[in-house]
Amino acid sequence: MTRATYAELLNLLAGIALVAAVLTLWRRKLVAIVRLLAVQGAAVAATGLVIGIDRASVSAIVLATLAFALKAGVIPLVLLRLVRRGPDARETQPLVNVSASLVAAALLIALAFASTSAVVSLSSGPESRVIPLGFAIVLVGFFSLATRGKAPSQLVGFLLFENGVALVAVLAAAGVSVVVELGVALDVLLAVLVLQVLTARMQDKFGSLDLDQLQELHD
Amino acid sequence: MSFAEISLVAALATGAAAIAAALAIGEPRRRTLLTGVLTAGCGAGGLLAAMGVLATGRPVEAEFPHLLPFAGLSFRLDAFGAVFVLVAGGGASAAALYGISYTRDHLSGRSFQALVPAFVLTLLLVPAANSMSTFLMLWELMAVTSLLLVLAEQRRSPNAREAAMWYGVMTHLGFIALLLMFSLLAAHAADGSFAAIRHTSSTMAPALRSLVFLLALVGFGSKAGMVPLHAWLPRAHPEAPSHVSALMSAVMVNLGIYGLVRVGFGLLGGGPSWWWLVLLALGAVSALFGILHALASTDLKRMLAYSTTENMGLVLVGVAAAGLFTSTGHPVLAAAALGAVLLHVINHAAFKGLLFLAAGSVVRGTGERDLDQLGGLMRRMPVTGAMFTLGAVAITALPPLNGFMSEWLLLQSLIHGAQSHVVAVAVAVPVAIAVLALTTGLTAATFVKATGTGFLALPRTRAAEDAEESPRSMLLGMGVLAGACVFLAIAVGVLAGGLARAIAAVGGVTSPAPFRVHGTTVSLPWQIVGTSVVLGVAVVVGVVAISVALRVLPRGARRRRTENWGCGRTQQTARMEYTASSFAEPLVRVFDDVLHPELDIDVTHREESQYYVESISLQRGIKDAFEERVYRPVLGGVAAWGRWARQIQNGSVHRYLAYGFVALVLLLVAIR
Amino acid sequence: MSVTRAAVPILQVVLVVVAGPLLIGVIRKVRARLEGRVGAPIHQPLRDLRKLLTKERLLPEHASWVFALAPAVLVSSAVATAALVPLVSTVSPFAHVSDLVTITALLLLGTVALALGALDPGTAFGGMGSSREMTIAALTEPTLLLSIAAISILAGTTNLPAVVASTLHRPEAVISIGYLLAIVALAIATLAESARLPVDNPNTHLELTMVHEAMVLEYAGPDLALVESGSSIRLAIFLGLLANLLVPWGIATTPSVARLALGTLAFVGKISLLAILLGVFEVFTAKIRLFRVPELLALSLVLSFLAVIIAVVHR
Amino acid sequence: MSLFRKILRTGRVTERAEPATGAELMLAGGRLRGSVQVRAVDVGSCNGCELELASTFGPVYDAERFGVRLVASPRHADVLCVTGPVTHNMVTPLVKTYEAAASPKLVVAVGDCARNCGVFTGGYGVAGAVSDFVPVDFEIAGCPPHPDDLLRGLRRLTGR
Repeated sequence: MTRATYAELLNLLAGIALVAAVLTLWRRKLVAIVRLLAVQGAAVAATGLVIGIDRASVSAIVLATLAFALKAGVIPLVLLRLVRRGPDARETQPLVNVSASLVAAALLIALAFASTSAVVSLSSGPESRVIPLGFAIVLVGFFSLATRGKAPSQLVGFLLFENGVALVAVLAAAGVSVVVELGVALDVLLAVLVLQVLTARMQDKFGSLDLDQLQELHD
Repeated sequence: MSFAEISLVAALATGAAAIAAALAIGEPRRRTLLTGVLTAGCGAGGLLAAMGVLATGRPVEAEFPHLLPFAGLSFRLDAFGAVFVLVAGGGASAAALYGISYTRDHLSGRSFQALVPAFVLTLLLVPAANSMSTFLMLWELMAVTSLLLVLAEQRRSPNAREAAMWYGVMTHLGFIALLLMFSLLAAHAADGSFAAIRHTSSTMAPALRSLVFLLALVGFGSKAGMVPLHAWLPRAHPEAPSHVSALMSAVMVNLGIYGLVRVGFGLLGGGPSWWWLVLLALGAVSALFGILHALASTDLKRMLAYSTTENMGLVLVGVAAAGLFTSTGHPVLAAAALGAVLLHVINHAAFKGLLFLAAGSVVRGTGERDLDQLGGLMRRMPVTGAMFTLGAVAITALPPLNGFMSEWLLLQSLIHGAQSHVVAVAVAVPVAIAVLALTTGLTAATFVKATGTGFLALPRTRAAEDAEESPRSMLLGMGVLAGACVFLAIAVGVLAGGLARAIAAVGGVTSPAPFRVHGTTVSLPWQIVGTSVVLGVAVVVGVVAISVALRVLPRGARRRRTENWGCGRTQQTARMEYTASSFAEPLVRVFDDVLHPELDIDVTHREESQYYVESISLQRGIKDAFEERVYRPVLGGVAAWGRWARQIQNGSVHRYLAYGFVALVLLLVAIR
Repeated sequence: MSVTRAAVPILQVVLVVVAGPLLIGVIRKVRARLEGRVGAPIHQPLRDLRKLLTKERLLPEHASWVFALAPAVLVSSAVATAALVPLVSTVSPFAHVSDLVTITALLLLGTVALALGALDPGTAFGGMGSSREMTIAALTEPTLLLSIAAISILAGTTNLPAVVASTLHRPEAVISIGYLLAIVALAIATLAESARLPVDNPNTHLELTMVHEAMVLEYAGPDLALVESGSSIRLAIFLGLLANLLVPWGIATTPSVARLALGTLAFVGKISLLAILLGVFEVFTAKIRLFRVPELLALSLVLSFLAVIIAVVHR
Repeated sequence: MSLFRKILRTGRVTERAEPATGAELMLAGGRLRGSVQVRAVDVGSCNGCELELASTFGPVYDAERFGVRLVASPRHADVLCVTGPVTHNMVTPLVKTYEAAASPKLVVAVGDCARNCGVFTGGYGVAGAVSDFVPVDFEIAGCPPHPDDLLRGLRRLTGR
């Protein structure tokens, strides 16, 4: 493929990933949020795939495909089961209301672009120009991790964060580190499974996944 | 002697004559009449002088070495200052005409009548000051005269005293900042003249330059009502007599902008981009904060005052943009932004003056300032209503009136500036655009609220019901400014040359071809004129054509007046219609994170059962977040410090002697 | 040539004045079909307008000249916009003033005029409608201007014909993420500005859920005809603008009669396609609560902001 | 998507209408030909007529295809479909509604109650028939009238 289309493709995928992250702040339905996460995972993995194809490195392609299966397939499915088990299917009480968190997201994106300008100017490859988008995903993910009230949506926030890290890693190391990335993804999966068990326990104990109630237990 | 010089001298002479007349003439009616006319003449003179300077670009200079001890007075009115003199002159003449019959009844006193022309004179002279001492003296005079004018109605409105106190304190804090700033500048220069300062300012240490800029930001920002130094503005402006409010809100605040540009660009010759990013942030916050409070407030004049904060915020954004573009090497865009700034200063003076005069005429006609108590004035005060509507359309930046032109120019320069390759700019500017756009939208809502609930619909109180139209001279005063709004929209191209000279005169911003944004199809003066004329013609012709067309319809000739459709309700009263508060409620709710509306409802039940309600009273107050969060803690801290300081001196002579002794010892140690 | 060039604005105005009501007709038809009904013929709205023009003119007892003037201002601002924007052709005597900022301002003028007209009679519903309309309009402005800014940064100018032309020259620009985001944001803003679902329900009969309808409850006869056609013209302009920004192909770049005819056909085709899509979309969506609307608009704001930033960085 | 499948499965449910009879009466000088906006006014009905009126505009009878539309305000309406006997409380609203509509305007008395108080004749709450308060141009009989009759009546107004 030509350099122009290659760069455009990278932009498109990263952009989709970021938009998905923003949309998770907007939607209230947990199921929809998890679907968005799947979309984002797909986009991130696809980025790795594209880079692999561009580099024509078989290992990268294979690992990217694995990552795809993991990010767009396994993890979302596990989460969906978790949500379906849960009593309340919507994110009811985010600590910051939706409009405000969307505006905050806009500012975070601006911050991401402003702060990574040095990295962008470092190398002139098409990959490095997309890094700010990945960084923005990291920030947005962190934000929703910090401000969401329900355990599943916090999990999603954590996974958004992880996807962002993965994207940045893939772009920065231009595909080579898919191994590392896959490792990360794997232990994230592990973490998800553990958390699922925990939340299931919470579920059975307190009949809800509201973290504020845990707070009450504490004091 | 050039035309500009002659008319300037004439202006000063008539101004002095006005003061003399106010003091000399005994019979009140004649006093107000003559003073008003003379003051208007003084303003007109200033207007002509400014036009002369703008047309030729040749400055007017005057030196009076011995008038003031040590420093002397030195004046130099260049094209940049002339823009502000233009504004001051125009605004002053309109306000003075308006004042003739506005002040006749209860403000015809000698002192008040004499203070107005004095205030006008300071407004005309401040932009002409050419040395530190001259500038500070005139600045202080301006502050004091306006302060006294704010106090003029203290007997009638109890808030006036408190407002005056806020104003006095804050304006003097600002003055201290300016004093420090100028002393820092002058310390490095041969003497206090601006020329000398400009000459040496580039050799100052960067840190010092930044300190100077920040001090200027505080001093001039507080005058321009910049958040968080705005607290005095929504208090003082509404409390002054309306034509004085118009002068303060339309003219005096601009001088804050004048000072900031003069120091930032002229004396310091621009600076690093972080200065301007700070200014950009402050300007954007001022714009948004101001308009949100304007939206939420139902007091007509307070609303207008807050909207002044908003407009100054927009202007500050423009100044900041100009600075950013200069520091990142886009002189052309910088020129465009500065042009937008000057144009908006002129436009804002026109429509804000008009709106304040109209508000004054409402207050005079009804004795009410609260929009929730007004309504239906369009049919009782038709001229005032039409004037206010015109002003509202202009301030909402709707085509084809003048407000649109300057906001268009500002947005253009920002949108093209967003293409900068400096990331800081590329990220900051879109935020500014968003804020600007949101501000425009909220302005529309705010002034639909003001016009719609104040002048349209049914009168909500007796006061509004038996309102009567104001006398001729007041309408004339409004008419002048309304005419200015229309003229500035149609003939804005006429100003282009003058504005270009003004920008050139600032120094610090150098642009090969002012107003020409290369690499794009925007070539501003041409297009502004084109736009304004095309849109004006299109809309007006369209409206006329349609109205005529409707008449030739089979049944279009006459309308049948019918009762409002109230869903068949047997009786409808004004209590059923939306009030200003209810109009603004949805937006207030959207922005409650910023406004923190406090709602208290108390329901009194009948004694027989709690299910029967005697009465329900609902109170909604909106406090200024900055006063709550910033001012109160600071004032509290100061008070605590004062209490602590009191312990030091308890009146015992021994302790005072001890202080002296300790001081002496320390001194000896120090100089050892 | 110059004759046809001068004819372009007139052509466009005539086109939108006729096509606007037809769009409404198409949307209603699509909805009717999906609801299992036959529905009124597509030209029904034109019939309604013709009839309304022959009816009596009413003036509520407390209303002033504002009420009487508002519809005229609404229509003439919409018509002026239609003359400015490149719908059929990018060449027109007004090409140099046809710029995105101006367009938004002109449309806002219409909104404000109608809002004032609604407040004038002093009825409860009029006030309610105009308050809600201004709320939505105020919150939509930033999205409009930012998405516009994004597009104009990509094209290097805010002049609409130039933007469309540049898209014609660089078709690959359309698939760039920045451009797409800007278009999506603009689409959301369009829904909000032209009072369609999910922001406002154009054919509700329940006053308390009304936004735009509540404002026009007092208008009757010819004045109502003006209001209706004014809002339909606005819809046509918005859809046409959206279409020409997304797929400008077919628009006339030279003022020859043949190209203009082609451009007209292309324009009609595009907007009717969009109208059908809109109809389908409206069947599948419900109106969201008034206080959820800000969230939707905040989302569109973020999207447009993202578009601007991407446009700046990846230009 | 399930909704979409449903739509496809359902298809068109509107019944075929008999062709327009040549003998339409053209009220208001035929100025309402092809476009009639209806405002329903319930002045005390038992809601039987409302149900029928609603189903007339529903999918099965679909009056809209003949250019008839229900509107939210008498200002927008050409025809007031008045249902029920006029109760004391509804006299003023009825008259106000009539006043509020712009001429040419027609009043259609829908159902027997509207025509002649029907079963409610002489009821203590009943002030009289519709024609006692506003000029009635056209009547549709039945208690309640069948949607077919309503459709036929409305079609005679639009002339289609």
